[in-house]
Amino acid sequence: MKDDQNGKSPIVEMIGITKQFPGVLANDNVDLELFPGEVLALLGENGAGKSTLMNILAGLYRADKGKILIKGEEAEIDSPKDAMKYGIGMVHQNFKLVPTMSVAENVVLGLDSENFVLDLQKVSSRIKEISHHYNLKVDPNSIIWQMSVGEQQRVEILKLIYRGAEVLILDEPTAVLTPQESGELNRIVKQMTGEGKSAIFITHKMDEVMEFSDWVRVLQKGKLVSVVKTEDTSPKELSRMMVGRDVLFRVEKKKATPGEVILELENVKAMNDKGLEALKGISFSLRRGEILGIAGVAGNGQRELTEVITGLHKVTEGRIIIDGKDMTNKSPLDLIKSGVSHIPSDRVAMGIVGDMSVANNLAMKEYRKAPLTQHGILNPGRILEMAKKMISSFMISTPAPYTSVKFLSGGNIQKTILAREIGACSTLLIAAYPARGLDVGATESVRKEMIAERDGGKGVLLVSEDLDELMSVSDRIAVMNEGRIMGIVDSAEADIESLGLMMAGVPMEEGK
Amino acid sequence: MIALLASILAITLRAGTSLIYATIGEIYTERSGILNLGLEGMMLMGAVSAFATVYYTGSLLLALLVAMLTGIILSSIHAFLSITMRANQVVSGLSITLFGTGFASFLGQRLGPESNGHYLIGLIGNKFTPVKIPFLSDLPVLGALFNQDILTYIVYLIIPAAWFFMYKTRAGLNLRAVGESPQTADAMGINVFKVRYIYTILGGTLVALGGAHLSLSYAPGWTDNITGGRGWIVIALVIFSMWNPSRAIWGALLFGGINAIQFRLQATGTTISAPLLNMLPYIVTIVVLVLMTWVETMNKKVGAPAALAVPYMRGEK
Amino acid sequence: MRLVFEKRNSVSKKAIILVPVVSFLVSLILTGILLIIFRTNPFVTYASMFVGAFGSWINFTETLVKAIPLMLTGIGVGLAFRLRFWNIGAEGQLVFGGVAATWVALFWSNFLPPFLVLPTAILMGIIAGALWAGIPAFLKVYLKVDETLVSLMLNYVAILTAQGLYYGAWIDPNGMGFPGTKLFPKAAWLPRFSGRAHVGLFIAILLGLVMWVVLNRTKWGFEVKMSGHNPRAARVMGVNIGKTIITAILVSGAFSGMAGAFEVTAISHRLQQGLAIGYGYTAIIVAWMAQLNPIASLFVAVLMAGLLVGGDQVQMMMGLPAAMGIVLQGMILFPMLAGSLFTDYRLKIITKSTKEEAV
Amino acid sequence: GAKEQGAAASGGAEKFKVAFIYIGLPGDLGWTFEQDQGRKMIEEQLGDKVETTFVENVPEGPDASRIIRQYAQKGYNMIFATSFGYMDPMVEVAAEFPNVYFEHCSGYKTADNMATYFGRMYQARYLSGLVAGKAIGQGESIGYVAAFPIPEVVRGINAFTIGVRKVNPTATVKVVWTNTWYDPVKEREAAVALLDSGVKLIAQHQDTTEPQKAAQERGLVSVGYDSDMGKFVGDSVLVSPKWHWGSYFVKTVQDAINGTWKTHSYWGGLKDGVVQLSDFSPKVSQEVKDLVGAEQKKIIDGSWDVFWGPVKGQDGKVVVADGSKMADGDMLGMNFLVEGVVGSLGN
Ligand SMILES: Nc1ncnc2c1ncn2[C@@H]1O[C@H](COP(=O)(O)OP(=O)(O)OP(=O)(O)O)[C@@H](O)[C@H]1O
Ligand SMILES: Nc1ncnc2c1ncn2[C@@H]1O[C@H](COP(=O)(O)OP(=O)(O)OP(=O)(O)O)[C@@H](O)[C@H]1O
Ligand SMILES: [Mg+2]
Ligand SMILES: [Mg+2]
Repeated sequence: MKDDQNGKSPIVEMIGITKQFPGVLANDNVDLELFPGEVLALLGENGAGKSTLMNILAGLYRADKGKILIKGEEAEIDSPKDAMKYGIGMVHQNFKLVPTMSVAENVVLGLDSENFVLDLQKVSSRIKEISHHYNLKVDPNSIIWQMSVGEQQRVEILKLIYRGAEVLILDEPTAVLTPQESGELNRIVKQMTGEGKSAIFITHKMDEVMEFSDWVRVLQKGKLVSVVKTEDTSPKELSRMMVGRDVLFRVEKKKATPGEVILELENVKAMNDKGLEALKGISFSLRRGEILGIAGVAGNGQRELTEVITGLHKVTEGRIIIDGKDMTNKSPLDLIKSGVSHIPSDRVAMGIVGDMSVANNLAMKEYRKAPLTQHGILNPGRILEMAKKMISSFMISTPAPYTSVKFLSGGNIQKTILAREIGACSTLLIAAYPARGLDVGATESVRKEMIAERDGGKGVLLVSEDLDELMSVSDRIAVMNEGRIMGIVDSAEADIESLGLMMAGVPMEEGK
Repeated sequence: MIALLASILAITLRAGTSLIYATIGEIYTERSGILNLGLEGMMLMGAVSAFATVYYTGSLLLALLVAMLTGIILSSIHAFLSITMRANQVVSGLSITLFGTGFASFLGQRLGPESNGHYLIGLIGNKFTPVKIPFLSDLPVLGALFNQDILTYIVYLIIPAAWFFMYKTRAGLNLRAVGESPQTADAMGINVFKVRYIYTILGGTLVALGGAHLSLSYAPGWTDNITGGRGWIVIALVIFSMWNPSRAIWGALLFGGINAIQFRLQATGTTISAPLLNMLPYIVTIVVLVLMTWVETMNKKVGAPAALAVPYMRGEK
Repeated sequence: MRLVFEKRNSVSKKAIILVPVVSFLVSLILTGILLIIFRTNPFVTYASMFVGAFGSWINFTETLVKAIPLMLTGIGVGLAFRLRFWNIGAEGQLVFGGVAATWVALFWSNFLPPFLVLPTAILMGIIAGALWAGIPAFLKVYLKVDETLVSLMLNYVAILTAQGLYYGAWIDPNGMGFPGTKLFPKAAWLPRFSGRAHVGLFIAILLGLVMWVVLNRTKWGFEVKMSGHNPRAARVMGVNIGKTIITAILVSGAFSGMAGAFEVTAISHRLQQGLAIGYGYTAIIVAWMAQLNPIASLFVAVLMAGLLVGGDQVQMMMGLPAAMGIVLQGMILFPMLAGSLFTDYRLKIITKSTKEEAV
Repeated sequence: GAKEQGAAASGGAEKFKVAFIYIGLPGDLGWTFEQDQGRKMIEEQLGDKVETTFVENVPEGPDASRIIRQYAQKGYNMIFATSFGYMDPMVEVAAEFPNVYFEHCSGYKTADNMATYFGRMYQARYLSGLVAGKAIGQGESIGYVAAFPIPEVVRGINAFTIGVRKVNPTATVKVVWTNTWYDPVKEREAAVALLDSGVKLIAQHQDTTEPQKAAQERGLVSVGYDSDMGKFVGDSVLVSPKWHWGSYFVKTVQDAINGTWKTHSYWGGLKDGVVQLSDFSPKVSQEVKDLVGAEQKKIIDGSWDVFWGPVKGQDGKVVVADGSKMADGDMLGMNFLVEGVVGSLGN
């Protein structure tokens, strides 16, 4: 048994884990150690094998080779149930929640320890206790599909605590969270490790790694390439370990040269799916050659905002003017035709058709026009040709252009969407959380592409929760709170505090 | 008027019993994410096996058990094909219907005594008869509820029990999760395969009981095609009940009730054409579903289990 | 030791050919066992089934007669299923198509020039089938009403409507009160080319090919694919999902309606009993076995028709009850279904010690 | 027995091969059952000279044509098609096989090698109506579960009603249409609806015994049809008008063997024994039996028949005037209901 230099012995050891997927060696003889009370950060590019390794530990996948020791003893983990017995719980990258059920129901799902006749009242009060203890705001009676991603994330954590997990595996938990929420989460993890629990943390955000982890392990193409103590390394070094080159955290950009107004919203109001007013009179304008960032905690109307501009959502009042034309409540197709592109927030559900090939997904905007369609007939050869070009210019890593896009990793799915949308964009690019879940390398390229679009004379609307990203990429930042714009600031003059205040609902005049 | 209502209620309940058994069975199956279109065949097999048993042994209880066993066997085939072999559930179900329809008819022609040319048709066996519940059966109109056979009384128990099990117990929660999101259920330590097997087979058992009710009580005896397409109606009733066992009764009552009413209308000598009246149950079912859906969508209630008819394999997108 | 299914890297070419062949053999063996139990020689039975369906040209034409409606409804149903629209109303759409064609043949013949009677009848059949399918489509798109139930219920309504007509209003006045309309005028007869096999075959084949091209080489086909696989994404990409569903389902119903029109104009030459004999349901099997591919549907339809025709031989030649023919149809499908897994997966045997694989 | 022979014996000495096309199962206790009884009688009476086979559950319409043709191709000498829906297919095939004899039940199209056969069931129905009319109180009503409004069924309802009203002038017959020939559950439901409306007796024109069973469960009596349903249901079935095809089958097959067969349209009645009244249930009194016997005699000796005037329609208007006889052709296309029937043809 190995020992930490502090004399602690690892609670979890994975030794020589190998996992082969058809055609890919996802994990190649990987070792891992986790010590009680510590946080291990697992890093790696998209597709490096992080999720696979953790899925093995959580019992969802089965390793081809290798063994797992828990508290020094060899453990047979054949199912998530087994893992739970060993106190291992995982928050998956794609949430494992039943959308039509309530929080309480999701929390007790699959638990044998509950009474056969469920006492949801009791569960609710236990949930409230936990929420109180960790300061996690969750209403046990809410239905999952009506909750924001941040709230859903909290439910996932709650599930683990409820089950008494000792080892928490968090697969990119902050990818979908606001800075505030991420802070909250990290605080909770700190609190838990303080209570003797330990955690494995997968993330692409270097500052989080530096701030919250004790150890870092880096995977590259399935292999473990380095193990370092966090205090002995730096973000720059970590990125180099992952990608094999230096990565720019702050993309460079020239000063903006805004042209004529391309998008104008006049007092736009809209309802959300639940029938409540989500946009309460939004007005702003965006010029060509400019990136307008939309900051705010998710669930404050950002989704509705992007969707009214792209025609997916009805406006109840107000006007939307694009390139001088009134486009209020026009169909998505009309907006596509006027050159509006859209990188949706939920990339798998709204951005791609998973069962169709990468090439077809790349063609999903251009197929209506020549040269892909002539006299109403699609030309698959031309589609393939175009796809190949896009795949190489956007460096999309796919086995073949005709591979189903669902088999690509998150980063590459996002690149596919980006390639398509940028290809079709002539006036306006609406990008919602475009770098979410991407590794540092991919994030860098996405940001660069957006700036390139701006420099190409298009207007870019960038919705993000990452204030760093907003401040480095956009030219101006509008802050949304409860369906209103709290204020618009020049990003050069913006500071985190005042943005944070506005995000919390304090309008600009009062804040300043 | 009261007598008319009572008689419509009585016949509707009797006619509805087999539909309710099968509807609840299929609701449970579909809730686990498995679509079983083999109902028609399974009901027929349940009916023929139950009647053959009662004819030879005289034991109604044994007949029910044999029918259940038949349901278990047939639904196991469907479960194996659609869960383990991940075959297309629609085709698998239709194959079960083909197989069951044919085999039931075949057995009906082979199981009888030699003196009857080996036919089961026309033979008389033991049957369930209505049992009056004292006092309650004397109530106006509702009295009809309490002059039914045992299998109908069991339905009264099954409906709330099925509802309670599905919405108030741990097992029911797991079941619903498997049908909505097998990925989630799997990650939460629920054995998706096992759950699907269990409820596909449980559902099949109830469906076969529905068939047995036809041959042991409602139309005692075996006649070829005794279900007359009721297996298909059940598919519709499952949708109609929005996958909620407590609503199974309304669909069965509506459908059966309209049928009862149209025959009664004819018996009064109405001049409305018979084909038109015969269509009524189908048309009314559609109309009511449209109205219901309209109300439901305003309430944002949910429909079919999200993973219905989608095979599950761990780690596959 | 455990057995697990492991997804193949790519669909194996060998498997694509081997799997159906092996499954079919397994089917024959299983069914053979059943036949032996009922003291029937399986080899003779299979031989007579095969001969009955494909053994001579004339028998083959009879198989084609059944294959034509299966081809058309199979293609139609397949199109609906591509959109995850569970149209199980092909039976009713077929019947309604037959009713509409009959209407033209009976009542328009005097007003139309003879060469227009047949095309008009078929066109009306197509329109009627489309409209009948349109009901669940509109209800689904505009009111979110479940299409399975509606399309199923409309089958019964269509069949009863047809019955009401040929037993009532449209009954042949010179038919001694027998159910059935009077015979269509010759102008409304779809020509046959051999036996009862009619030119509908060529139209069905042509439409199968056209449908393949439409699905794979046109914008609309592309949109159908997108909408079927991920409607939300398709909407983001500018596809009008409602419109796509409605047009596709109208087309789907049109295919079945055409099948109905062919049945009355080519085969029975009148509207009578025997139009609704389950083509619309068998079409579902056809569509799935063909994996919703219209060209494959053509072949699968011929096979299914062969199975239906051959099934009758089981009783005519082997003296088994008609029911046995149906049992055989079901039995033959089971192993085929089970086998479909092996084109995408292979069986992997994992033992504790080796954790390695066999095939 | 017979079925296996059909396949096995084809190699033997030159037998006269006869095939039957059935709409349902020989075990349906109804229509097909009786046709099959007739087939068995051929085998019994003609013994080694013939070989018979049958195919069951053949849908009416286009499919039938294939089946009939296949028998003709396989060298069957005579083919019986036992339902009206086989008419056109049979005409089509008969034209292709001039050397094969075709017999079609209940149709009206003939050819040189195709004959039709049917029976005057209305005569037996009338007699059963007498029994029914006597079994209920004066002015009470009877329920009649009917399949489809075709002349054969309508004729049956009318004849039955005339019989009922002959002995019970104010009684009525309520008709419910199921639009099915063979849906046991539906037919039962229709019967129950009639029973609930207060009828005192159930009669029917379908191929299952469910309406009879439903009546029995209410402690009421019924009149059967097709075959002697009393055998299967019990004494509550007072009597059943039934088919008896055997004699006709034997004769026509024998004619064909002898080479004396000529095309014909056979419509036999009580006289020929093609239609009969089954044995009475013990519940039927001797007085009623005598009455039926007397009426039966009149019909058999031709001194009276059911649709001889005066016959009044539902609205009370005279349809067949006193002293005139309804022609066979009119009877075959009958499409009105007589006085005393409650219900409509719906067209
Ligand atoms: N279910 C699966 N089937 C087949 N191959 C898979 C599967 N899951 C993962 N892989 C393979 O394993 C490799 C590692 O994937 P994994 O999901 O572990 O990456 P990751 O490091 O989590 O990436 P990301 O940062 O994008 O989440 C992938 O490149 C892929 O080829
Ligand atoms: N069934 C499969 N067959 C082959 N490769 C697969 C399969 N499933 C996944 N992969 C591979 O897995 C890799 C990543 O898979 P995974 O599902 O972990 O992606 P991800 O990055 O976690 O995606 P996301 O986070 O957006 O859901 C991809 O590179 C893909 O090639
Ligand atoms: Mg991952
Ligand atoms: Mg990822």
